[in-house]
Parts: sequence; C-alpha cells; structure tokens
Amino acid sequence: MAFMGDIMNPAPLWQNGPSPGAFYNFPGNSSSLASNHTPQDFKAHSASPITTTTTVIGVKFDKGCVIAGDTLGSYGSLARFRDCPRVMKVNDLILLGSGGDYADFQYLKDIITQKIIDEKCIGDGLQLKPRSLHCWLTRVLYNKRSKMDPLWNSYVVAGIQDGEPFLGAVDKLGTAYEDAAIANGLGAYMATPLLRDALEKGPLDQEAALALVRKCMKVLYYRDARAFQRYQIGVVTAEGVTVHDTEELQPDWSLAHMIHMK
Amino acid sequence: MLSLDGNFPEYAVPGAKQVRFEPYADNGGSIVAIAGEDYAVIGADTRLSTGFSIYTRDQKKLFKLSDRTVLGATGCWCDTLTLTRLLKARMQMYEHEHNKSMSTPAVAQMLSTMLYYKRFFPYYVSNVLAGIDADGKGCVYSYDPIGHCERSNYRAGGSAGAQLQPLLDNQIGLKNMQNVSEAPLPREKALALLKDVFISAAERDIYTGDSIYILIITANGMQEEKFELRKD
Amino acid sequence: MFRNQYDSDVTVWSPQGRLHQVEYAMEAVKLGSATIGLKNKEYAVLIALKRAVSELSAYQKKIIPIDDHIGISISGLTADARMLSRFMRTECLNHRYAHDAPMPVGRLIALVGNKMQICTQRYDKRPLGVGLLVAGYDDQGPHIYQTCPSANYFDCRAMAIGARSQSARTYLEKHLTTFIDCDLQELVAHGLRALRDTLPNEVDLNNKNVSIAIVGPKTPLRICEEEELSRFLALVEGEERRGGASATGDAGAAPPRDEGDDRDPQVAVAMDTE
Amino acid sequence: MSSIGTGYDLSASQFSPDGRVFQVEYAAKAVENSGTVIGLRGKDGVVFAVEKLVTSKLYEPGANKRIFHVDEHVGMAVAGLISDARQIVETARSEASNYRSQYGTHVPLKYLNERVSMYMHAYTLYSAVRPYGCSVVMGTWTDYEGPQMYMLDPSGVSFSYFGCAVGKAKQAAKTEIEKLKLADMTVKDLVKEAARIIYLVHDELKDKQFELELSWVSKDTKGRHQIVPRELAAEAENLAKQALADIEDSDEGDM
Repeated sequence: MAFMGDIMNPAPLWQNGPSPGAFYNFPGNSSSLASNHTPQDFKAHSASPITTTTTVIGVKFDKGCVIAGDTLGSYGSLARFRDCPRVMKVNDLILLGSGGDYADFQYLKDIITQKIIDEKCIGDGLQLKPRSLHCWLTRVLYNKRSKMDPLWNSYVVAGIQDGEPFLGAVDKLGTAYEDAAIANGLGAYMATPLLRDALEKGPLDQEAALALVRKCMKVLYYRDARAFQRYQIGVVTAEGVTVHDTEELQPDWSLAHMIHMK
Repeated sequence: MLSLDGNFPEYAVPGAKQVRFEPYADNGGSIVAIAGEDYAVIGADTRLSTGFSIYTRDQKKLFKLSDRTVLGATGCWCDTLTLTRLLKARMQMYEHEHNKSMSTPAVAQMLSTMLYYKRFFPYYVSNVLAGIDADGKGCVYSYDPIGHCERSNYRAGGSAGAQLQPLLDNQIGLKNMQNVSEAPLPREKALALLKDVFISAAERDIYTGDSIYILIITANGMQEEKFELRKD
Repeated sequence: MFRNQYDSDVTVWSPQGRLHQVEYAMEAVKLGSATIGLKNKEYAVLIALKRAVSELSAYQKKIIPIDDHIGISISGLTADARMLSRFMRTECLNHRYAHDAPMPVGRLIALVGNKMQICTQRYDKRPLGVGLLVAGYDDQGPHIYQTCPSANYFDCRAMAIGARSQSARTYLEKHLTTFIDCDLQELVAHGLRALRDTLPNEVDLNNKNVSIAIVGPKTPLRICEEEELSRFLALVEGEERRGGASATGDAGAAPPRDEGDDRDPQVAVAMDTE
Repeated sequence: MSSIGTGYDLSASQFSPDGRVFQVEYAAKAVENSGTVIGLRGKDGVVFAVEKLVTSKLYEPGANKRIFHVDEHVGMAVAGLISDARQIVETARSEASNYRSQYGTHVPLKYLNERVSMYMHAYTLYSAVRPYGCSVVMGTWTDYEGPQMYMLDPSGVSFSYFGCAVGKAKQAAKTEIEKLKLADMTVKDLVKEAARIIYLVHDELKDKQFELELSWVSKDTKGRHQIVPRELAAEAENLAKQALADIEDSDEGDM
C-alpha cells in the first residue's frame, strides 16, 4: 500500500533514528553487539498449507475447456469450510481453477482481479490471453518459491487462445505444462486415467466433456477423503466463460457392499 | 552459527518439528545430442513426470534458441522454464547490442555464466546444447547444474544420461573396441543411433518414454522429427 | 529567439500558461533529418533519411529495432533516443518474459509517454529532445505512433517528423485515403515520394542515405538490406520531382526552420492542450 | 496581475508580496487554453463531454482520448496538458487499486478525490517541481450515494459539483449548464444536452476540427463508467448539430 506504508515493515521515523515500537541501539553500545536482529530477520515462511482444497480437474473439448473443483476447505482432516468457490472467471477468455491453500488462492485472485481491472481501464480493447496468464503465473509462483515462501497452490488455466482451446497447469514451484487433460492432487492418480482414456477414444464435444468431468468428480468424492459433494464447473468456449452454480452430486453408496455388513 | 541439531543434538528433542519447503522437483527426461561434420542432431523424450505420475506425455524439452542453436534441458522443470526464458531474453539483448545473432559457442559460454551465477541456489537442470559453430561444424556442449561446460561430439544427459553415455562412448566414440578406425559419422547413422538408444532408455528408465522430439540442425536450417517410444 | 525570463527552467510556467523549455525541446526534433511512417491494412513502414556528419563519416543510423514487432525511427538528439530505445527494449523483453506475448504497441507508447512526462516536471531533469516515429504490429494490426519531447504521443495514420518534414506531411495528407488499400510496394513508394519532398532539388534518395523498416503479420521487423532497398528506390526513380523543397537548402547540414510553414512552428504547449 | 514580471512569479515555492502564488495561477492558464470539458450530474448518474481538438488530419480518429477510466466505477475527464493529465490518471488508478487491495471494495469517490487533490497540491509546494497543467473532473454513481462529481484544479483544490465546465469556453458552457434543471434530468437527457453545449461553445474560427467524446456512469450502467454507446452518441451529436443549425438560421432571420 503506497499510501499506508508497509504495515509489516514500518519505515524508520528518520534515518538512523528510532523506529516506532522498537528499541534503538546507539552505535557502539555494547548491547548492540549482542544482538542486531530486527523483527524482519525472523520472517517465517510457509512450510505447509493451512486451509486446503483438493483436486481441480480440467479437460479440453473440441471448442473449449471445462474445469471443475469442489467447494470444501479442509483444515487438516476437518471438513471445515463448505463453501469455498475456487473456479474463477478471469475475463471473457480465461477460466482459472485452484487447488491447495485457499488463502493463497484468495490472495492471488485479488491480484488477478486487479490486473483485469487495470486492463479494462486502459480501454484499448485488448484482453489478457490464457497463455499470457499461464506464463505470468509461472513467474509469480517461481519467484515466490525462489524466496522459499511459496504460494501453496496448483492452478489450472483454461481458455481460448487465438480461437483455439488452451489448457495449462502450474504448481507451487512454477512447474508448468499444457495438456488436454489435467488433474492435480489425488486427482492425478484417479481422474487423469479416466480423462486420458476418454480423450484417446477421440475428441470430445462439450456435452461429453461435462459428463466426463462430472463422472470424475463422483469418483473423487467416493475415494478422496478431502473431497466434497458440492462442486463448481466452469466452461470456456469462444462464446465466453460461464461458471455454473454449485452442483451437488448424487452418490450411490449401494456399490459399497461392505458397509452394509453387520 | 550454533544450532540445536548440529551442535547440541541431545537438546534437540522431538516435539516441535521443522518442515522445510522443498524448492526442487525432479521431473525427469533425457536428452541425447550428436555432432557431425556439418550437422548436429539433438533429441529429448517428451515425458514430464513427478514421482510415479506423469504430468504430460507431450512436453517438448528442446528450445530453439536461434536458427543454428538448440538447447535441450531436463531436470527440475520450473528451473528449466526460467532458465530458458532468461536465456532467450539475454540472447535478444545480445542481438540488439551487436546487430547479429549469437553464435553457438557464445551461447554456450553465456549459459555457463548464467548457471554459475546461481552457484548457491542452482538451477537443477541438465543442459545439453547442440548447434553449428562459426566454422560450420556441428558442436555439442554439456553442463553440470552449476555451470561447468564442456564441448564434445556426443552427449547424453538427464535421467537416463548415465545409462546412455557409455553406450554412446562405445558406438560413436568407439571406446573399448578393437580393430576399428575412426570415420566421420553420417547423419542417417547418428539419427538411427539416437532413436535406438532412446528405445533402450525407455526400457530401463521410468522417467523416459512416450516419444522423442528430434531436431536436426544444419547450416540450411532445422528439421523436426517425432519418434514414438513405449508409453508405460 | 523568444528569450524571456520564463524560459530557463522546465519547472516554470509562463504567464500565458506555456512551458518554454518544453517548447524548445520540441524544436530539437526539427534539427534531425526527416523520417516518415505510414501504414496500410497489414504493414507499418518507417522510412528515414540518413545524414553523414562529414564526407569521411558513416551515415548516422535512424531506425532502431525494439523488438520483433516494433521499430522506431528517430529525429532529434540521438543520445536521448538511445536512452528511450533502451527503455522500450527492456519493457518489451520484460513483457515477453512475464506474459509470453509481444507487448501491445499502444501500451508501450503509453509507458514511454509517462516516462517522458517525468522529465518535463522536475527541476533536475530536462525534456528528452527527440521525437520518435514508432512502427509496430500487434493483434489490432499495424500502428504508427508519433512521440514528442512534450511527452505527448499520437496514434497516426501516417506521419513525418524532422527537418523540412512539412512538405512530407503535405504529401501524406494529400494521399492519406489511398494508403489503407494499397499494397506494400505502393506504400513504400508513397513514403519515398514523401521523403523526397523534404529534399532540396540537388539531392536525391539513394541506397546510402535511405533506411526502410517494415513490420507486419508474420513479418518480424526488418530493416531492408541494400538489395531490397535498391528495389524499393527503383519504384520512384526517375519520377518527376514535385516542387516544394527550396533549392538552397542543404540536406547535409541542419537546415534552418522552414519558412512559410504554417504548421510546423506551432507552439508545443498550445498543441498539448488542444 | 500587476505583479507579473516582478520576479515573484518564477517559483511555486514563492509568494508575491500581495500573497499570491503565481506559478499556480499560470498553470491554471494552461488549462484555459485547452478544449472544453464539461461534467453534468443528473438524477441517476454523471455525464462527461469533451471537445477534443484535432490538430492534424494525420492522426487516427479517436486517438488521444481525454476521458479515462480510473476504476470500473470512476470516470475522469481531463483538460489541460494531456501528458500531465495522464500522470494524474495513473495516480488515481493506483489509489483506487490500493484501496481495493486493502478494503476489498470500490474506492469511495470522496476519498479518491481527497487523495488525488493532495497529490496535485504537493506539486504546488516546491520549487523543484512545477504544478500540474491540468484540471480533472471525476464522477461516479453508486447505489447508496447516488451520483457524485468532483473537479480538481492545478492548485490541488477540489469541489463537488452538480455541473462544471473547464477549458477554453468554460464561461459559455457554464452559462448553458446553469439553464438546466440538473437534479431532475436523467443521463439519457444529459448526454444530449452535453453534446449540444459542446457543439455550441466550439469556436469554429479558431479551432477547425474537433471530436466529441462522451461518457457516462449511471444507474443504468450499473455504476460502471462507460463510453456512451455509438448509436446514442451519434444521435446526441446529430441533435446537437441540428440545434446549432437552427440557431444559425434564426440568426440569419434576424438580420
């Protein structure tokens, strides 16, 4: 905040003078030899995520992309927050989904939202494209990881790049790739095989892609202990971006014969 | 500095556990480059993986830096992405300042400097640079992650590098062979050899597979080729 | 000239609401040799007249590549132009690095404008004494921009700046409507004719004193080599020269301000506020 | 201005013996040389209209706009040196952005106005810089506060207005604005009035070419600042031309 000053690192009142709320050590004073630490020396970095969200999946179809993620924010093994939307419309060309730490996602979401507003203010009619956002995310996440202070997320960027569908992933290190099917977290083990299998059988249309994603969400809900019944789906095509209202999947536990055993 | 763990292990009680964030990942992948009299071929597999899961089966790991220089890079993919983006920016700066594009040996030296600059937080990348040098001869440069640079005629790098290098030593370097005479390696043979060694690597190394993306660099430009490998 | 007490610093307003230092900097642009920018539906073209300071010197470069899709042509203080071009190159590189896409031309120009404005408002700086014509190509097609020392910039259909450029502008205005539909050859020919109008009669365009740069779709910025240059020059060779340029002028030296030019000496600040 | 040229008017950090800061007044002069800008605050929103003078046929139509978006909900119309004005726009944008990042909502115009005024004022305090040679008008419409509009001077002074005009023909424009019943009018009507006023005050003898820029922020635009849609703008412009022609006809009739 330019006009507030940095709250975490207040500027000194005057050069070499006392800082508010801190003791001042005069140069040469013996106490200054013992410890020259400032609060900033002990800046802590995140070593693990706090409130987490699980898998986000994305798949390309002939005219666009679908991504989906459930709305549960877990606090360790506690299913704590039940309405954490994490499929975000960025602009008319881009959808963004996030898995991992929810606070980190919200932080970055605000920055991206502002980025889009800045662009609208310029008013030259140009819009951020998915590949640009994807690349920008790799730079942001890589820079944070290089400071050993990562944003604990993995993102899926879906969009329309110059008329063609685009689907890319970025993780907390800045590892980035593009593919026709993306799933992170546990979904990498359970959803990707389903997605790749479907894609290998031939190109999907929007309906098939939606059905496929819904099936994946169901499978994940059955097996992933951090998954949730309610989820969001977003679709991006050349016509634009839509994020559907939260859907609730209807599980069928009759398949689990063992739980009915007495 | 004194630390509990290092200097006073008996005081380091279990309880408060420090988890460190791991900034590196091993995303696997292998590269092979062979230089001939007037050409260089370089190939890299297209599998990008982490642990036992495959991110994508279609990731090109060769970066066209100019019309006569190609960099192959594997290892920590986020470092690779950053390094190559920086490299491209630096090459454009060179071009603006010198009004000509960079020669392969110049790129090779600059890459070494860039790697060494990060000596204490290195790019965890295995680089192999292939191209045509100022005399029109093929050349291959290989690196360690902190900038050691060496020119050679053939090199294997990445996750299957250690398996493939002795094979290349034998087949191209004609090491440990008797009654052989050195002859220039024709391009077709180099290409066939490159495919063969990758087939072997895909059999033994889980991080190598899916397909190989090959670039053949000559003074007249570059040719692309794709070759399928096993996908399991 | 207009010596008065309000013209010593860029931080001083005159009672008429003018900034004389900025206006003087605008004059510096007219000291450079002429350069022309124009575009059709697809291509943006820069054409510049190069000068040699002496018989023994090489011709001064006028066109500076910024990125694959942007080039500039300069008139005024070359050293100031270098500073600006360095800034523009860095911005383009940074944009590519962070967004994996070329910098939109208009946004780059806006950055340049904001950077140049800073030096028109501070005691410890001076305005940059250089005018640029920027040719670029992006998703919205070809662009020609003009920037001034006053930190003003204009999105142009065609433009000429530099010494005796009024004659060129007259030519451009006359043929303005035809540019958009003509092909690249014709476009360059128009540009060369406009440039030739700025020359005194005894001097003509040749492949030593002309520089041409072209940018367009799938055509990264290219500064024409001698062979291509000669081909373009042949397009207008032997054509009858239009009158307009005075016979006494010397293109080699910095010519005096055009006389009878009703647009050129227009006061910079007045132009700003309009 | 009897003290002009006495040496007390060369620095923004200097008072004249009669207590004036001439440099600020001179900066305001630069604004008066500019094309006319008007802002009208009606019942359900704010309308901006700008007479953008075009100095060369070689420029693209629509180049060098004088109406800017500061944020989704705030518009700004500027008079004076356009390059100076762009800095003010940048400042306002970053203030709006900072506010959002801190509080998660749109910046209130009252607050934004205060911040930008302070910024402009800071440039009237030192000899090392010069005052900005531009005036800006900012406007917004919100659900809870309705339409709001402020005009800022090079001195850093700002007031809230129902209708304001700045630039070459500000007097004539003000006279016209005062005839309107602003508080009862909707933005749809105001756009027509604004276009008419700009056409009316434009001096065809001195400045030949001009472009009319129109923008609004209103209840109908859901509080978003937008350039007035092309058809509506064209309609308003035609009406303005018609009105102007009618006046000229009646003038001739009188003679």
